[in-house]
Amino acid sequence: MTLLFKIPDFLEQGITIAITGYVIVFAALVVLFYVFTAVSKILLARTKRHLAKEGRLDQIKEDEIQITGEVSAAIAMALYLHTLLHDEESGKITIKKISKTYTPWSSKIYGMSNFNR
Amino acid sequence: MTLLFKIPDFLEQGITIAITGYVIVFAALVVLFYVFTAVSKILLARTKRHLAKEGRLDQIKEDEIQITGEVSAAIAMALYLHTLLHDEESGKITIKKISKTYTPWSSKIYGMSNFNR
Amino acid sequence: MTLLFKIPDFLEQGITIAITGYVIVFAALVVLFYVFTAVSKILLARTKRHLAKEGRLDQIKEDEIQITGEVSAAIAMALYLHTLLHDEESGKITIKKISKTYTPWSSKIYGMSNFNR
Amino acid sequence: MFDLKRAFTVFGIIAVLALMNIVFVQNGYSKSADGMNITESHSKSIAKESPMEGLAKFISYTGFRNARAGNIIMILVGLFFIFLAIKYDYEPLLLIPIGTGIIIGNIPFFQDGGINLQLGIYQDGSVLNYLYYGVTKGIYPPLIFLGIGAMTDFSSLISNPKLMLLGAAAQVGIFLTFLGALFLGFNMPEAGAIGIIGGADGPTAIFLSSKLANGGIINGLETRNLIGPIAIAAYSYMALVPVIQPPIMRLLTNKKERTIRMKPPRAVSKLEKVIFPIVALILTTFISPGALPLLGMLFFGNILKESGVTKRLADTARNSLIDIVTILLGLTVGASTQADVFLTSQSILIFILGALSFIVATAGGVLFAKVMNVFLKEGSKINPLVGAAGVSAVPDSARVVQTEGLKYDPSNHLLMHAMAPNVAGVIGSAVAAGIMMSFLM
Amino acid sequence: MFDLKRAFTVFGIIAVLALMNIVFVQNGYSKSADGMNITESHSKSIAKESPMEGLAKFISYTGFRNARAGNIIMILVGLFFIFLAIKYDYEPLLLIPIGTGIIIGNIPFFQDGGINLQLGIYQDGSVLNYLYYGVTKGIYPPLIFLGIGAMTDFSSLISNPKLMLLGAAAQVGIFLTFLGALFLGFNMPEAGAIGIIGGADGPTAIFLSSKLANGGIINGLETRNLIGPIAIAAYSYMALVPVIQPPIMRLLTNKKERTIRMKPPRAVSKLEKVIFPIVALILTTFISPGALPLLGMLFFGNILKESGVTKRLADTARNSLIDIVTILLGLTVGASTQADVFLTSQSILIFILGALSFIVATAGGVLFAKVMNVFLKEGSKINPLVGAAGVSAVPDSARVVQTEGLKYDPSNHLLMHAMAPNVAGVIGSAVAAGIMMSFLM
Amino acid sequence: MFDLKRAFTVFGIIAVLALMNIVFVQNGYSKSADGMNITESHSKSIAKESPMEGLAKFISYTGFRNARAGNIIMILVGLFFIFLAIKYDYEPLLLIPIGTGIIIGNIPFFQDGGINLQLGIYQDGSVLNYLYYGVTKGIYPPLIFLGIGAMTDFSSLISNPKLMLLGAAAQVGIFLTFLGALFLGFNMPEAGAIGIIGGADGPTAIFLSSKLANGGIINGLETRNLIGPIAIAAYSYMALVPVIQPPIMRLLTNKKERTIRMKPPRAVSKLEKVIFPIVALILTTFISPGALPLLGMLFFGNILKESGVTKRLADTARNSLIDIVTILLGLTVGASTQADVFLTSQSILIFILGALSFIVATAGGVLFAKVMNVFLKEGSKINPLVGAAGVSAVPDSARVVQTEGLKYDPSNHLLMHAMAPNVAGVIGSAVAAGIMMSFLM
Ligand code: NA
Ligand code: NA
Ligand code: NA
Repeated sequence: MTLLFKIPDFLEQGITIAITGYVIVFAALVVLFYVFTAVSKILLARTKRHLAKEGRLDQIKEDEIQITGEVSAAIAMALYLHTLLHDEESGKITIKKISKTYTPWSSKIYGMSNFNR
Repeated sequence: MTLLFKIPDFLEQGITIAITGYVIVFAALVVLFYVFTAVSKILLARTKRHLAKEGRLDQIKEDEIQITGEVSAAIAMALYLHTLLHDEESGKITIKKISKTYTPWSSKIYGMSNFNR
Repeated sequence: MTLLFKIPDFLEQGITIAITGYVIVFAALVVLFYVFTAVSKILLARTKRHLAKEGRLDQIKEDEIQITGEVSAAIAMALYLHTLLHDEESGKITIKKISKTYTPWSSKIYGMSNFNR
Repeated sequence: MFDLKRAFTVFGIIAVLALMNIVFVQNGYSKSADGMNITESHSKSIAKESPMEGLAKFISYTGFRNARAGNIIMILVGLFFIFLAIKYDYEPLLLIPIGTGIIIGNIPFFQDGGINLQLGIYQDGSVLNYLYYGVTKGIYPPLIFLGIGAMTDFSSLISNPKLMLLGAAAQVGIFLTFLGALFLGFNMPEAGAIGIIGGADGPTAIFLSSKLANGGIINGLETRNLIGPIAIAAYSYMALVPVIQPPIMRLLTNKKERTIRMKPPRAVSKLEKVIFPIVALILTTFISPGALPLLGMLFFGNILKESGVTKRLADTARNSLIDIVTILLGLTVGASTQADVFLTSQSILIFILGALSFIVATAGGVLFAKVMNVFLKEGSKINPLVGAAGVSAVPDSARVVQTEGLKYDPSNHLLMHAMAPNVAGVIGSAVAAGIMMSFLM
Repeated sequence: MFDLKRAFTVFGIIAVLALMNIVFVQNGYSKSADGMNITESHSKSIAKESPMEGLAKFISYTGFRNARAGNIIMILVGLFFIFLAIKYDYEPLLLIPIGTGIIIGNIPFFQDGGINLQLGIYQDGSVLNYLYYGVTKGIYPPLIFLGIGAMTDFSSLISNPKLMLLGAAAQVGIFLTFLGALFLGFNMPEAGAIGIIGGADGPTAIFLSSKLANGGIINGLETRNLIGPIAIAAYSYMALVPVIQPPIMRLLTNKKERTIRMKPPRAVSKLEKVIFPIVALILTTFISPGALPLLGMLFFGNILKESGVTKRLADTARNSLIDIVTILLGLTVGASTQADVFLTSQSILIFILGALSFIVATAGGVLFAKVMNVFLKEGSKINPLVGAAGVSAVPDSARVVQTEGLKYDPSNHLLMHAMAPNVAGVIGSAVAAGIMMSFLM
Repeated sequence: MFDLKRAFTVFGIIAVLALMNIVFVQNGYSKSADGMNITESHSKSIAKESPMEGLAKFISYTGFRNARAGNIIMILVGLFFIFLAIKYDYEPLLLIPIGTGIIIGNIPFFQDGGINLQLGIYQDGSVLNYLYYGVTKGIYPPLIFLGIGAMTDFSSLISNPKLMLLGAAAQVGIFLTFLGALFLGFNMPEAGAIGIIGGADGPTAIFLSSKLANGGIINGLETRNLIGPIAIAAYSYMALVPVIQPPIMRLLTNKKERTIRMKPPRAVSKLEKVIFPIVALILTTFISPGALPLLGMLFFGNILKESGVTKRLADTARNSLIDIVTILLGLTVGASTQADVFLTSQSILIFILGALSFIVATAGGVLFAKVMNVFLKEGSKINPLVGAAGVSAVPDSARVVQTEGLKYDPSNHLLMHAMAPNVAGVIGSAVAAGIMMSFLM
């Protein structure tokens, strides 16, 4: 770690911390990656074993156990678009609802605004 | 309070506390019991007096004023069973609803999840 | 500020504070009054300018830009009356709902009362 | 059933005898003599005790044994508050927690000889004491104002800003009460705190009294802790607004004035509603920085509401947050009326001053409306009843105006007009509180 | 995919090697020698460090390096709690936060040489430490009781007050456990706190132990901090009520008794429901002022609920407020089981005493019901199974009664009757806690 | 109306004259001379005062009199934040509270001569000061993480764990910014706190700066209180992610890369979703115990959500609880920008470093995705745009990815894939924060 210009001591130590730190962040997420790949495989194997016991394994293809998620992707997309729409809409509804709680912090209105939510 | 074997001083004092304490717990709930039996009677008497004033007492039997609560018991039971059902059902709904708030802590999604609740 | 009877020193100072204070409270709300009258005028002028640019100013009368609010008054009144009605009604509903959460602080009932709100 | 009762009588007689005994013994109770003995017996509690001695000791700790007349009186007051709230629907969200708090704060407990069972609101380490910090440190009121801001619609104010002045006029109650309190011998900061009762605004009253009459030394003057009486007075009279205001309104107006019809307010644009809290926040707190904790939060809440993009925050501020704070505030303010602290002659003076301040404030609003009418041309006149709403006491005083107006013209709805001075009154009394802090702290 | 994995192996091997190394090194870890060195190297942290030294230092801070067997055991316990909650639905609202709290509280961290990274619940300045104040100062339990009051319906109690006595009878578990704890060598205040496990009521147990066994000096006696073990024992056994109670109920009753049918309770008027919490608040706290923080809040919540005019406050108390407190309470009680503090011989004793107390309490309730039946005339007899609900553990013990009852007569629904002693048991154990405070503080 | 206005002019002129006067006088205002006089006059406040003197004194307390250029600048900044939030919908839940907080924190008030009116956030006893504890003690961020955990769905991460690495890669912004800050002369702990801006995660930034740059002595080094500038920088750039990221994303990718389509993720079972937070909690905090307060709470929240048996707790955590904390956090972080504390040269440096860190982080994510593609076989390649989401800034950076992706292929929805690194980025920066604490505290 020899640079062209002289760097102060504390900066050198800083570089140590930075490198070590970045490596550890990676390590943490790599470990998570490995563990979760493993967990998913174990769960899949368990499901297969269960199905095998019940003698239904041959009826079902690998693909069907591990659903590709196209459907869920479609749903997610629909939800996303819905959210975008919803957002603006909710803005409007907010205003309407607010105009409705006309009188302010009456204890009676307290009750009402609560009731209407 | 002489026991067969020698008990240390603090244990003797403990026994005092235990006996006194248990008596007082009983006393507290006995007092509540008496008071509430009395309150109920007074309220019943008041209702009767009101009815008498209006000249409707003879039309109504004691039993009808003090509803036996068979109906309320039936309702309670229905609710209990409903709860049991509901519980599992609510579990399912939870999952569905959660899967709906797809993207996480967006301020926009904040708004949405709030809107949908 | 000479009164007929002798008032103690601190009371004289109190009078100073009272007068100054009351003047300032007025000043604060007078400033707000002026500013908001101005803000409203500026916003109105801006709206007119926009309309003028689009060449639609002559089509619209002053009155229409600055809606007299008869409608909003009517709505408010309806809401007010609605509130009055609602209040009593909500009282009734409260009781009904309460009788429904029959069993108390079960974790299971926790979930249920939440679910039903 | 009858058999069972007989069996219970064994227990019952023990209990009743014990209680009787206590009640009678208590009449001869003297702090110096008897109290010492109990303390002594307590300090020996580690020593041997027979069951009867244990029972006797326990009895010395019961409420029956430690109750004073003051406790019983205050408990009755608490019950009365609860009764008012349930029976007449007078500000139940305030009176139920305060009423219950009064009862809880006046359950008698043993505290002689420096023994601290951590029960009372003034005892270190008790739950009530921890929750009471929110009152003594002035934390709850700004949070209440946050929620209020998030539920207040300033439209009526924006559409007819001149009605704002009625909200200023009614604050005369604050300053006259301040003078009255000085006259009755309260010192400067105390008088300032008492004056704010005339603002007819609970959180403002608690906030200012926590700063000016908290039992500490304020600006060189030793003050008494008057938070409890001031808060109770403010809330009591706010709940009683439908009783206090109508006679004064009738006294100061004639039938012709009471039937004046006002032009319906214009519609207010969304932009105006967004600009209002921002501008009002900056202007009012520049003029009276002492009002910052209250008005800063009030307008912050209103920005959350009107911005249209923070609906979920506004919802929480005006629901869970304000509810939680209301519960804790009401409970602890109620409990702070522990008889030995609360039942004093100055509490009575505070209640008298408070009643006067509400009357003066109402009169101030009504009369100023009449003054304004002198300058206003026909068709723009203000119905002077509307002036009464300037005291704040939101929204009850606006409702009173509406009700009174309908009595003399069943088709003249004044509610919308009354909302403007009503809301302005809140701003006005918060500004006044800030001024008091500047002058007196 | 396969290619990518190969690439990751570079990282993977570094990580795994490092971890392996740590785990092995740790076995030879000694606080005196090695610990000092780490501290020393820490104090020099401003000096030069090569990347390898930096990594080494970091590794000395990891959980792998600082873990003790105790941590692993407690983490497994936490996982087991979560498993029980999800799989068997045993009190999930308690066991999930407590279970996760146990895991969080037992993540190992570096704390040698007085270095405070502000992570552990017992380290000043850590978030967990701040949140734990609510436990150690006894603030959370009364707030939980407020929410419980706002969701409890006392109708069954009001309609059949004699069932209240079953709730008193079952408190025998508290007092016998208290004696048992004294016998096993705990001192007076500690024994009082341990006894309350028999009350089968989590918040009450936490409240009393925060007063009597908090590590401070109570009434001249030095106490250990037993809040953690007491709370965990109380909640564990409450979750296990469906396992603990049935055998005892069967042992103490015969088939004829188990099939006794009880008259359906009468309907209760709204007025009675309003009066109940007010009167009960005053009576119980007059008798046992120490119960004020708990019973005051419980009945306050119930007044909010039953008054009918403070619906929004009751809603907030029984939803947001109790949820927030439940989350924080569960988390911190769980985290307070940090292995080095929790895994002691007295914790084991407390667990044994706790189990016995639940058994004794159940037996107490059932047997007292049988005693009452001696005095009750035919037709008014009590099904002694209902007595088991007197332990509180609301509502699980009432459900257990219902389930057991149905086993012997599938049309005999006991749930409604069991609710009365169930709720009375809560009042009873709070009164008992108050008594313990009066005697022992 | 015109008549009335004339009448008001009386008041108006008084007010305007007064204000004019103040503004002009203020220009010649000098702390040493004039300030002293005011203080003197204050200390004599108990003495006699004429109304004019009283008014003069009050004026010396107004915001007009005490305003400095810095206050006005900061108020304009606050207004700009509010404008951005309302007009462009940039993170309104953060910018509205922070913007309003900036205004509130910069309302000028009198504080010469040690007079404490308990108004400013840095004055003992003020409400803002009490609420600010949640920031300075690092309590709010973990509670925010609890709520975030209760609303986060980790499915996308579970279904495609390799995308997790993108969330690690983007944390390069943290460490390079740390070096940059050291280079610019900040000391070690300060530099660590500044670096975390690159984590693009507001609560994490506040948490770490409350530990490392809080104005106290950290590991032997005196630090300045940089919580305000760091928090404002982090939130500002998070709000500006849609402005900052796209140019960098375009610069580092070619059209072919930007149109890569990715396989839709597989469905994730409920069991996997329950196991994930538990395992991730244990693993990440064993590796970096310093991340415990943040990641412990994040995964605790997620367990509440995914367990399926604690729905009501999860609901409260992700609604009332997070909302209340968001309001208080935003308000106090905003108010902490009081001009005299905030407008310093280091704040400017922090803003420059912050901007660079976001750029570096984005580049890090995108470039690492390209590196991964070298090892991945055809059909499994990652669209490098997705790498930009690794900075966290949830969910805005994921939305940016989606928007950018659609520009080059209107049917290529990248949102779901971007969620994985987005969420991983949060974990990554919390781990990094823990590492910083281990090294620097
Ligand atoms: Na007012
Ligand atoms: Na119990
Ligand atoms: Na990040």
